[in-house]
Amino acid sequence: MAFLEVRCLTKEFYGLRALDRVDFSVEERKILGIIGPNGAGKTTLFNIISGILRPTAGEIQFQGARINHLKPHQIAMAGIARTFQIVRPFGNFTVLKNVLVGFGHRFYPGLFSSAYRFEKETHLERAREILARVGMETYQGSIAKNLPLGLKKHLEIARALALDPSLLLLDEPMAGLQYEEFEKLAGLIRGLREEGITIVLIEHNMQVVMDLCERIVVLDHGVKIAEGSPEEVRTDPQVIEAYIGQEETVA
Amino acid sequence: MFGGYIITVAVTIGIYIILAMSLNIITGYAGQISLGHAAFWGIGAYCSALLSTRLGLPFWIGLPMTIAITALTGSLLAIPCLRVREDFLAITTIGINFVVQAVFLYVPFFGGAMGIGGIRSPFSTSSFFWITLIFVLVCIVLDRWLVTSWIGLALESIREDETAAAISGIDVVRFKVAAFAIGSGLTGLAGHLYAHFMTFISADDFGFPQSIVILSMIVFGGIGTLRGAILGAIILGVAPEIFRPVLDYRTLIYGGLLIFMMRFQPGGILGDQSVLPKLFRMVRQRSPALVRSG
Amino acid sequence: MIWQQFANGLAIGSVYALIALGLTMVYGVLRILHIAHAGVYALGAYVGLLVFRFIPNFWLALAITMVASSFAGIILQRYLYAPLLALPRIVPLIASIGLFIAMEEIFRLIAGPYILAFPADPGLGGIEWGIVRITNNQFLVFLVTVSLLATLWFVMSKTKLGLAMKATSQDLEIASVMGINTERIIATNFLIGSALAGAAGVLVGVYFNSVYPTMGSIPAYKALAIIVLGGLGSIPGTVLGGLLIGLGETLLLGLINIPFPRDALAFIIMIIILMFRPYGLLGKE
Amino acid sequence: MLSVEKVDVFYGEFQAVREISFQVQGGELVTIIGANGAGKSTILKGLMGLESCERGKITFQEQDITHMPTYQRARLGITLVPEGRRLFQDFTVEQNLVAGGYTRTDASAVERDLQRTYDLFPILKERGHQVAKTLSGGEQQMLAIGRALMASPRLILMDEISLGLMPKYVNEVFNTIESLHREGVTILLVEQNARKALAVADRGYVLETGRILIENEARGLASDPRVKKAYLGG
Repeated sequence: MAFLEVRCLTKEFYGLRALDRVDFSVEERKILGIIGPNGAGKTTLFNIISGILRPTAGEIQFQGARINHLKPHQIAMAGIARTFQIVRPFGNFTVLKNVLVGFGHRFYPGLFSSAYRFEKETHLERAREILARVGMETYQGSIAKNLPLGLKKHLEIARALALDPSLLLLDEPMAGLQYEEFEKLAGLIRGLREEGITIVLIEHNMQVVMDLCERIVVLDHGVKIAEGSPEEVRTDPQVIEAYIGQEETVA
Repeated sequence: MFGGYIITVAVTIGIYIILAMSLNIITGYAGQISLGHAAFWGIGAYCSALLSTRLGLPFWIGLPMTIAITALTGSLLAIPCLRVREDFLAITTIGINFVVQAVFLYVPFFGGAMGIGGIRSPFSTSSFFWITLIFVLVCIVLDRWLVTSWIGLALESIREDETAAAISGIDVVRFKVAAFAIGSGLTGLAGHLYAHFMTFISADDFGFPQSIVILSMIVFGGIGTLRGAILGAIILGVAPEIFRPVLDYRTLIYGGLLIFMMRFQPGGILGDQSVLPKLFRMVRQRSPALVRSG
Repeated sequence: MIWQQFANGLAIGSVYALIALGLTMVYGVLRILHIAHAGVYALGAYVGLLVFRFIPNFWLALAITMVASSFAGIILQRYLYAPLLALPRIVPLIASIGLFIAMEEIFRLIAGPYILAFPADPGLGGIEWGIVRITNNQFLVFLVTVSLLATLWFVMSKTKLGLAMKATSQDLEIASVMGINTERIIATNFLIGSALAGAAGVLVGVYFNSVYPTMGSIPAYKALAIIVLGGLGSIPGTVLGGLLIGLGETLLLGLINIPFPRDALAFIIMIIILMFRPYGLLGKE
Repeated sequence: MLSVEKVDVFYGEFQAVREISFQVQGGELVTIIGANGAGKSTILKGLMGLESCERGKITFQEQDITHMPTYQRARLGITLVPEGRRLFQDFTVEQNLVAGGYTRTDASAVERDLQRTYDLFPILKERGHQVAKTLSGGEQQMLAIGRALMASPRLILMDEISLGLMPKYVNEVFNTIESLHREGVTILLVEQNARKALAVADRGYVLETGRILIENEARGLASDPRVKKAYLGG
């Protein structure tokens, strides 16, 4: 049984198919890359897995249970965390408070536990640990909206990690970062996998995808056009066409 | 101890503080703009008045019942508000205000245009002042508890970004309803105090202009902060009394004040970005240095 | 009887539409709830009455009022709203409410709290048509609103200015890429909307033969219900919403005689419709 | 015709482009290629005045336009085919095209260009009275290009026009670009689809995280191993 299994997933907007019968699965403790040109439906796929959008048809199974009818917060509780392509931290919160929001998932559902103080030292301690994990322990008092883009992206990962996820969906974590930051973030992602978190990664930077992922799924116009190891995908003529256009036109 | 006039003003301001705090929970913390807050206040007051005059319930028994009923009605009225966002929400809440007021005015059960009179208060005017003061303090404690609890964190996350809050495990619908329930529960308290202090209420007391007054208080003081809600309620509560000598220009000054504030100090006088808190922070940062050098 | 109520409802509804149109136009380009619009409406009634007292000619009063109120609208846009656009939306909203309160007070202080008569007779005469009698004043309201709405329709759908206005409300940035001076278009929106509100003020003043400081209060909020009903920013939706509310109020109260205040009905209709269409009748997500 | 000297453009609070310099000569088809997030769209927005240039200088036909408002740039003859098309969704196809020719006063020339656009994209004529949002992705893209052409521009800025298009539409759109180029229209093309862009362009710039990495003739870039590496990591 695969850890996450997506079957025949279809999403239509106003009659247009953003996703067309997409199938794939992820094994536990693996990193799956999802690539494809703009408009291929990658972010839509994440929005469906995380419950923000409802699929038109198809099914998603997570650890053997069907999750495609759940609300976003229920999916988050089930252990699926995500980041956004266009970062959306809680702008007026401090960095530490952003992480605490994610950490609160174990207290929100209970009528009494949700009335407890969130600024307990044990909670703060755990939040600081998570910040240290993404290398942001010195920024805990900064207001999130004032951070540079690179740190906002790290902060989103920290907030996601506070959910104690077993599956992490990263939507273009490298976009907008400087080259120097790529290696650091790639190291972090590898480390998370070592700790037992399964990762699905949307990324445009090919170098990063090829280095990090065991398997890659290629989407184009909502259709899965290829799946395989980085080497297989890189030499796939359909992928080359979808990505940089037909070879022969350059003649 | 004080003159009757002063006490009346003080009790009114105390009730306004509770109202401003309750709206601050819905609009300031949870980010759900409500332009119909007076409706919830009215529900509290009418509920309290009916319990007192029809069932003859004493003050302290009517109080918890009023709070509970108002909180329940508030969360029911929040249901149409969950379907709509931003400006649609703002106007829907105006609509709720007009409809609720119309019900009070036209349904004979609520006394119609005559309102409800003869609500008996067990307290003298001056002890009412102390009771109001105690309730204000209790509300302040409650508010402090709320913002430091997981509920408060969830509400503020929803204000910042609903989607991001949802993927962080927050049940947005439940917490929005909770904000309306807590907020209108407090207006229930304010309504109970008001009904028993005035001993007579009518639908005119809870119209849309009152909602604007309450909203102006929290915007004036600095939306989303407790100190702003309190100070806004005090200033805008005292203002009409101060301007009493220029009675004719009172409302004009009030309107002008709102324009002036929004134009030049849109964060409110105690909002984080405004002059006074900045000055305060500056002084606090400098003063140790001054002490040392002196 | 029902046709008589129908005529009354249409007259009221078309005035509602006229007031709400300016509101929807402003919302369309700036996404601001311009409550003080109803202040411009009341201002129109007073200006019209003032002009009428000097020169008792209805049409001249109407024309001068429209010029004066459009002027007022542009001043509001330039000096009140323009500096507030980048701030949270509650800020221009409260400023607008503050301005509306202040305007009502100014009217009261200058003209007194009394109801002033506006006995203009445009010399049109009434019409009797079977059992339906359209009064002199109703006929006036129909004539003026229909011609104003027709003019607006012509400007919006047949002229380059209308094209630019619609383009600006759909995508301000891209409109400027097309060479449209979007700042001027925003000002034009205020100009037209305020002129319509001023005209509505004169019409209502004459229709009920009364002008008073708080005459804008009810229209201010009812117009909000109407534009939400129509789908915030949609011009045809607003006309539809105005007529629907005007007719709905008159028919429900006149025929069924439900024990409910006229002014809350608009909001009940609005809330019920919003439950099924959260973006209004002709609104878009 | 267009000269950009050491320009910095910010996108919100984030500096998307720094100290960027390049030129476009009259009649040229120049492309800027680079991965997502490299700052390509921001450059075009800066040229059009939709994002402000903090430093540097932009000249168009010997005129300094660095701080000119967008609509005045449009009146000088610059136009943009924006990313994501951004049609006036509630307008019909024809209204969109007419809006494109907003600044022009010569009605007969506008009518002529309308016919020319319809000749170029016959499908648009067929759909003339259909509302823009009901068009397919490819048709919308053609309409966006047509709308820009209606301004009879001296310089067209094209932003990611193959984005989200079916491959057959991609070919059609690029054929259109080539024929416009042959007619002498000056074009600055920003594209992720590097091969396609280089196949039609005269010259190209490769952008990487806000800086220009390489400048060369398009043919030279197409065979440059560094370009391939920047894209496919190999």
